[in-house]
Amino acid sequence: MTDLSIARDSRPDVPRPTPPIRPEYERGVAATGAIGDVARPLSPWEKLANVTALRRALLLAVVAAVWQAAALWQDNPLMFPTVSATAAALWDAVLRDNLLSMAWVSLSILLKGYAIAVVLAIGLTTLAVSTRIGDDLLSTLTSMFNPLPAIALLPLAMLWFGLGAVSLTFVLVHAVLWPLALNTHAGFTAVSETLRMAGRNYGLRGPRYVLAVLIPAAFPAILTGLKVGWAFAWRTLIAAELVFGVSSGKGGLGWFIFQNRNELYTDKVFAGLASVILIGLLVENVVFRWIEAHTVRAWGMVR
Amino acid sequence: MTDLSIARDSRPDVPRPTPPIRPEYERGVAATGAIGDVARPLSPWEKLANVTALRRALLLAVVAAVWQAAALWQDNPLMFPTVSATAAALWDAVLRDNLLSMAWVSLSILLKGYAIAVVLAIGLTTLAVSTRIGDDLLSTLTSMFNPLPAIALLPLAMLWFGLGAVSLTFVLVHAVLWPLALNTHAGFTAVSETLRMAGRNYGLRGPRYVLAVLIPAAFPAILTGLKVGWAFAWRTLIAAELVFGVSSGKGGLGWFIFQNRNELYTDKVFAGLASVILIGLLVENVVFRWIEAHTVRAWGMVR
Amino acid sequence: MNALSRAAIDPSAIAYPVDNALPDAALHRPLLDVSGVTLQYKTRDHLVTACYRVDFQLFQAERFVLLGPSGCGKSSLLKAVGGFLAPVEGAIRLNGQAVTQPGPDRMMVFQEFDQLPPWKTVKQNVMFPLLASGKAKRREAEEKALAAIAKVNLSTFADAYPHTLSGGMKQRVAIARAMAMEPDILLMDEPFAALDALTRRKMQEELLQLWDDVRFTMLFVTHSIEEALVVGSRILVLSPHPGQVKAEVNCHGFDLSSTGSPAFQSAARRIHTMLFADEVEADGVGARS
Amino acid sequence: MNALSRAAIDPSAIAYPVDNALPDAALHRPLLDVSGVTLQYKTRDHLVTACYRVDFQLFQAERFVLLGPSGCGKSSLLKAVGGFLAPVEGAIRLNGQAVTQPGPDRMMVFQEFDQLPPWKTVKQNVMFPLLASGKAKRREAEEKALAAIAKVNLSTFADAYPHTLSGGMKQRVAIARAMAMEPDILLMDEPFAALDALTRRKMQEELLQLWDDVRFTMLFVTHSIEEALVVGSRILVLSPHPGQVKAEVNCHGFDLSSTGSPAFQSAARRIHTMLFADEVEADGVGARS
Amino acid sequence: AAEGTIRIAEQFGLGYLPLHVLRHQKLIEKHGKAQGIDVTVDWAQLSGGAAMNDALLSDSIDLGSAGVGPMLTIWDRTRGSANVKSIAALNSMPLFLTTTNPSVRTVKDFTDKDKIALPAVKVGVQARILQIAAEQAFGEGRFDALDKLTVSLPHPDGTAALLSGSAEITGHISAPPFQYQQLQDPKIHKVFSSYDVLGGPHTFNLIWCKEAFRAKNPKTYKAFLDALKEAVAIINTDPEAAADAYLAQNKGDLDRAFVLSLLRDPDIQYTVAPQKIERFAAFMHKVGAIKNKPASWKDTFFEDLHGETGS
Ligand SMILES: Nc1ncnc2c1ncn2[C@@H]1O[C@H](COP(=O)(O)OP(=O)(O)OP(=O)(O)O)[C@@H](O)[C@H]1O
Ligand SMILES: Nc1ncnc2c1ncn2[C@@H]1O[C@H](COP(=O)(O)OP(=O)(O)OP(=O)(O)O)[C@@H](O)[C@H]1O
Ligand SMILES: [Mg+2]
Ligand SMILES: [Mg+2]
Repeated sequence: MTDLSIARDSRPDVPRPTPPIRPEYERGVAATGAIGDVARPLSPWEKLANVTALRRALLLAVVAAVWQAAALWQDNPLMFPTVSATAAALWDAVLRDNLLSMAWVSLSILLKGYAIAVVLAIGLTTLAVSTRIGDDLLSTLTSMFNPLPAIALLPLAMLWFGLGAVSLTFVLVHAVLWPLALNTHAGFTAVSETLRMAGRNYGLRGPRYVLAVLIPAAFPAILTGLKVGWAFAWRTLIAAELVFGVSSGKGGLGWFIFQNRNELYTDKVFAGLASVILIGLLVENVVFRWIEAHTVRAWGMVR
Repeated sequence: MTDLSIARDSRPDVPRPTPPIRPEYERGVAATGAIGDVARPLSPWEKLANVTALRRALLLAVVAAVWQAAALWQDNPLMFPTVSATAAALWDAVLRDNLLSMAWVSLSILLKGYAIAVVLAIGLTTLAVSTRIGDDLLSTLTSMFNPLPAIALLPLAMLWFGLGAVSLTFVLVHAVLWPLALNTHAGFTAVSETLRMAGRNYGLRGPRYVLAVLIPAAFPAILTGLKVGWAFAWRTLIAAELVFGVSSGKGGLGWFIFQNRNELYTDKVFAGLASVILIGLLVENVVFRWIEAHTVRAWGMVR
Repeated sequence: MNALSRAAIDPSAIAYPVDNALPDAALHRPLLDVSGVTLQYKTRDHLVTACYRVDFQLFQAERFVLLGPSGCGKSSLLKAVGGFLAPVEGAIRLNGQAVTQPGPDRMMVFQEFDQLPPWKTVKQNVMFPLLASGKAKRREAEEKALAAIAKVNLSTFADAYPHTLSGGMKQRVAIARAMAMEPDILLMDEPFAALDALTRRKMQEELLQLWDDVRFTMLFVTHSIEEALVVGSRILVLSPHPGQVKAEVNCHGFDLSSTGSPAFQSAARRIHTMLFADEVEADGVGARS
Repeated sequence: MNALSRAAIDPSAIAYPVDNALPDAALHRPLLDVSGVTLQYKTRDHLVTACYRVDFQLFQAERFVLLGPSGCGKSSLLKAVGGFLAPVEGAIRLNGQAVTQPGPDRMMVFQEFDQLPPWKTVKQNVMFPLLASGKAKRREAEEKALAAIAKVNLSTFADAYPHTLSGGMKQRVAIARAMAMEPDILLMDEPFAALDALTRRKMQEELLQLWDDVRFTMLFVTHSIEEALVVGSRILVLSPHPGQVKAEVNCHGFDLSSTGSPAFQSAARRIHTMLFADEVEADGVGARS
Repeated sequence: AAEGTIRIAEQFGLGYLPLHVLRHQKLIEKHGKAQGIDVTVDWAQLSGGAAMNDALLSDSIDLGSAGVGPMLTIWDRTRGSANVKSIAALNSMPLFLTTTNPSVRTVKDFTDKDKIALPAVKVGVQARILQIAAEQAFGEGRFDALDKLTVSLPHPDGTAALLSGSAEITGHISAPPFQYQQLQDPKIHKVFSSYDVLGGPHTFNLIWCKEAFRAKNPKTYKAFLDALKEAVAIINTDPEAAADAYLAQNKGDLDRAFVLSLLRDPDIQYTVAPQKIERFAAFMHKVGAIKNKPASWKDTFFEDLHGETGS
């Protein structure tokens, strides 16, 4: 044990503040049963700023304004129509071109492909965390197939599934499966060792372990995968509908866009894209936000 | 404090094992300076199974064998050539069609777009974690633009950047930016509160804080984003090259695929795709594995 | 109510209360047999030996304490018994069977605060192992969980998520979770380290009470000599890193009421000397293999 | 070498060693002024009050201890002083300025084990705040880091990554990190809870030694009354959840050598009674607002 | 672009042979010299009419080449603004409807089990020709009778599907050379040629630009037009040289004899004068694909060729 006095003498040049000696006290403790929210009230402006929907709506308005200004400045309606022209075309397309039912066709196929991909991704990653060869398999398949564009699968899809919705679903599954599996797997491997051990301590193994421990523990990563997968499902669907979508006369949004692009109705093309954007905003701000609020945010897993 | 004897009497029916009383002992402690690796030696078979490269090579061989068998069984070389035909076409394309230099053209554009997207994604997410409006901006922009296919940006890209590499780069940035930003942002928000506080305790703020704390702490998620982004850069590049075609005589892999598809050289089309796959495997198993081994794995952040 | 005010009891006068003793065979076959166990971690550029040729036996209903300086491999040993870590040398046998994997027969309380699944409320957390291991149906599990939560004084927080709890509260949930399981073997890694004196004492009481009811076998890690004497019936003293067995000491004679007694004090002093004899000269706690 | 063997000293005979006293003004303006501070957490469906109208002052070079039962808001108070948590009521002033954000003038040792950036080795971890705050250049930081690491007996683990350390070792790295910074104010949240008796004593010694060299101001959270008496110069006793001030007690008279003395024992008993008086009747540690 | 540079986009296929020839033989440069300017030519390859029009409208290229449909579309949409018009036609070629279904002799024989592949359902040239044929077969106004059988597939994929007989594709309308490759297979036969449907040879591909380009670069424009005319002349007089140019441009190892046989096919004609544009435009106007109906083919052409006899 070091002698304090020696150390003290060794640094005589440093000023050595010494705290004052204060009286002791004891206090009664107040009953606190009814402590409510003592937060300071917010100003109306702060309250408004706290409404996420409002802030985002404003942001959208700014984006729209920038678009409108850029389009007016470019003055090339055949390449870059204004917001107002797009909105008019959108309205027109809803009324006369059945845009809503086209969007529904796309959406329903998309949801089917998405659901299949989610199931496959969970299965594949379960395999990957359970066995080493499964891990190799996932990593190899992902790095092989993930970079392949949907168009490359076209001949194979036709060969195996013919034309129509099944092929489209196949291509969608390809679009969603790999990024989702990558995210899910990364999420699984990042689960804390202690949580893993706790789960295995309960006697959980295999699929039950994955379901009850890994999936919720990796949920933030899985959610990201779902978001990325969702976006890429759209990207792929629109590109693939050009090829597969209209075999039975029922075109989707992709077809609508393609057709109007071919006929140089650029405002309608933008209207089609705008509906993709609107659906994206809706899904992000309603579906994914709701899931987030009731899972990872409620659990304190993300800020 | 509960009286143990009462509790004891209250459950007289349960057998109450009592441990034996054993002698105490003391022991000398051996010098342990030179304890080496006392692991049991592995059998040669186990050793082989431990070589990841070997296991993955085997897996690739299996995939190739399945492909070959399926192709032979389908017997439809116009739609689904065999591995051997593809390999021959690949070899031929390397020797006579300058496949390597085409791959290089694609790769260099891809790397440029990728790099720009990474910088933008980091910037955008830094903004998103620093300010609430930045968060709204990222979330809104991502949900708006992520679902848009590259083809939708084509007219705009041409309008702003003309035909050629710049437009391709723009489309690539679009492909990589959003998923990467999504992953990075999710990673940032999942950083543990304690680590955040530790970082801020050092007086780190703004970009320094992001760079020194958030990025390494969220690195597993960022790495996933980089992998997904890499894959989608390829998907997009190949699809976009088909549409943009070539200007000034320098085509990439996508163009090679398109050209050969037009001339019904399906084996060469597959050779083009195979080179995408090979590059994917190489990047995954060399570049990303190396990064992983020296970061998240060394840090014990993933298993 | 508190130990300081209790009268001292001569520990040598206390023996096990033998009421419904089991047949001899069960008594004389150890439940858990750890023999010559060396544990190592391989990191990228180092090989760390956590403990070296450790042997000890646990008989049924023993409260066995691992005591040793920080980093001597206590947690590692516990993990090995839990089935999470395979020994590179030696063997761990449970009822004569080598331990190869974890299981709900050996409930573990970990040292880390992040052992509670964050997606489950306090109550769900306590119910989780009961349901997962099939030990109880939902209704029964809920009852047991609420009882255990009450024991650790967290009833008002039954529906709170772990991230809203303080460090000590989290540890108490983990303790409740393990106690609700009434397991055959309870593995506890410094469960009371984050608790204040009173809460700690209450937890110790509850634990001993439960032991007396259920007579589980317990392997308990602590760094507090006093706690070892109170909670344990036998103490294994480990040397500093890499941990080796230094001694085994009986302490079934002490309970919560003995802490003030001279016998207790002298036992504490004896173990203290045992543990830290080398340190006085070497003044170093860690040494790397 | 160990406290048990030391002779008892009358605490009333010990006063601050006043050698180079500062001018009066600095002495009589508190460095840190916490007045009427209420801390609350809003969760999705609850509002949790962590502590209620807490006041205390810290003068320069004081070693101020927060003592209270688990969940009474000690960590929350420390976080508020650290600038991580804004009070919903009352104010925290540092040198007369309201605390609004964290800073390297108030180095914090957290209660959780995951406070070490996992991507930095032990040495890098200790150097990190020195470099980040610009307090030292690389060379100097390395020297200071190695010295601090040696003080916490982890020299052999200087190049190990945190995930390869035991719980107690991680806490020691955090302590080294804070001590290497030689900050004006040191905020420590149960830093020694995961340490065995000897290591803990050594850490306490090092901390007091450093204090004597640097004369930083310290706000220290512990749940051990003995530790509070040894480490602190003044103790704030908090009531159970939600924490309110019960008393302030002086203890500058005790140091590491006094633990055996009757004065120490009686001070410990006094605080014990203060802390747990209500519990005896209520037998409940937590109550939710 | 300043006078002296010209950016031309071409596509794959025999239809663009005049462009291949003038590129291969550097005819634009040659005719530029005759005008007294040094012309630098930037060549780009794009993959379809829509991309072509996008590139043209965004000023990424000066001259775009594709089928009749895209030309009429952009002419219609830019009337009164950019005023895109044709410079010249490139060729007249027949488009065949081919099928693997032996029971199909006329378009009336297709049943719901059949699928007809074409590059763009409802909007492409191929789709228009099928619509005209359907109207002829099923009666006035019933032009969309077969649309429900059609499937969008790029030429190569459609061809592969038809040749391999494995997908449910039984019919295909593509373009040379795919349709000729298909007909070499004995299982595949021709249902109609577009020449029968439209009543004679018709223009398939054209090349066009904005009015502003022609106005600002009269010399370059003239150099191009002269070069094109010379290229067409070369093709018609020296097929061997044309075939070499084609093979050089398309690098692939297509059979030279096959190319030559196509060049010698009387159905395949290379001429700068348009044929049956008016018939086509009238149909597109009728079905609402274009809003303006050209009174004569001359409305859609710059006046340089107004002296030719077109239709
Ligand atoms: N995952 C790991 N990888 C590498 N080394 C490790 C790992 N976990 C522990 N160690 C090393 O093993 C030794 C023993 O660690 P262990 O956690 O068992 O100690 P402990 O006795 O529980 O200490 P404490 O009382 O501080 O918790 C330490 O030297 C530590 O560095
Ligand atoms: N992030 C949070 N969200 C909601 N409530 C919280 C949060 N952190 C702490 N609390 C609540 O605040 C109260 C005080 O917590 P705090 O961590 O300050 O206690 P403590 O005195 O440090 O306890 P311990 O000694 O167990 O660490 C507790 O009731 C706890 O439930
Ligand atoms: Mg431990
Ligand atoms: Mg705390």
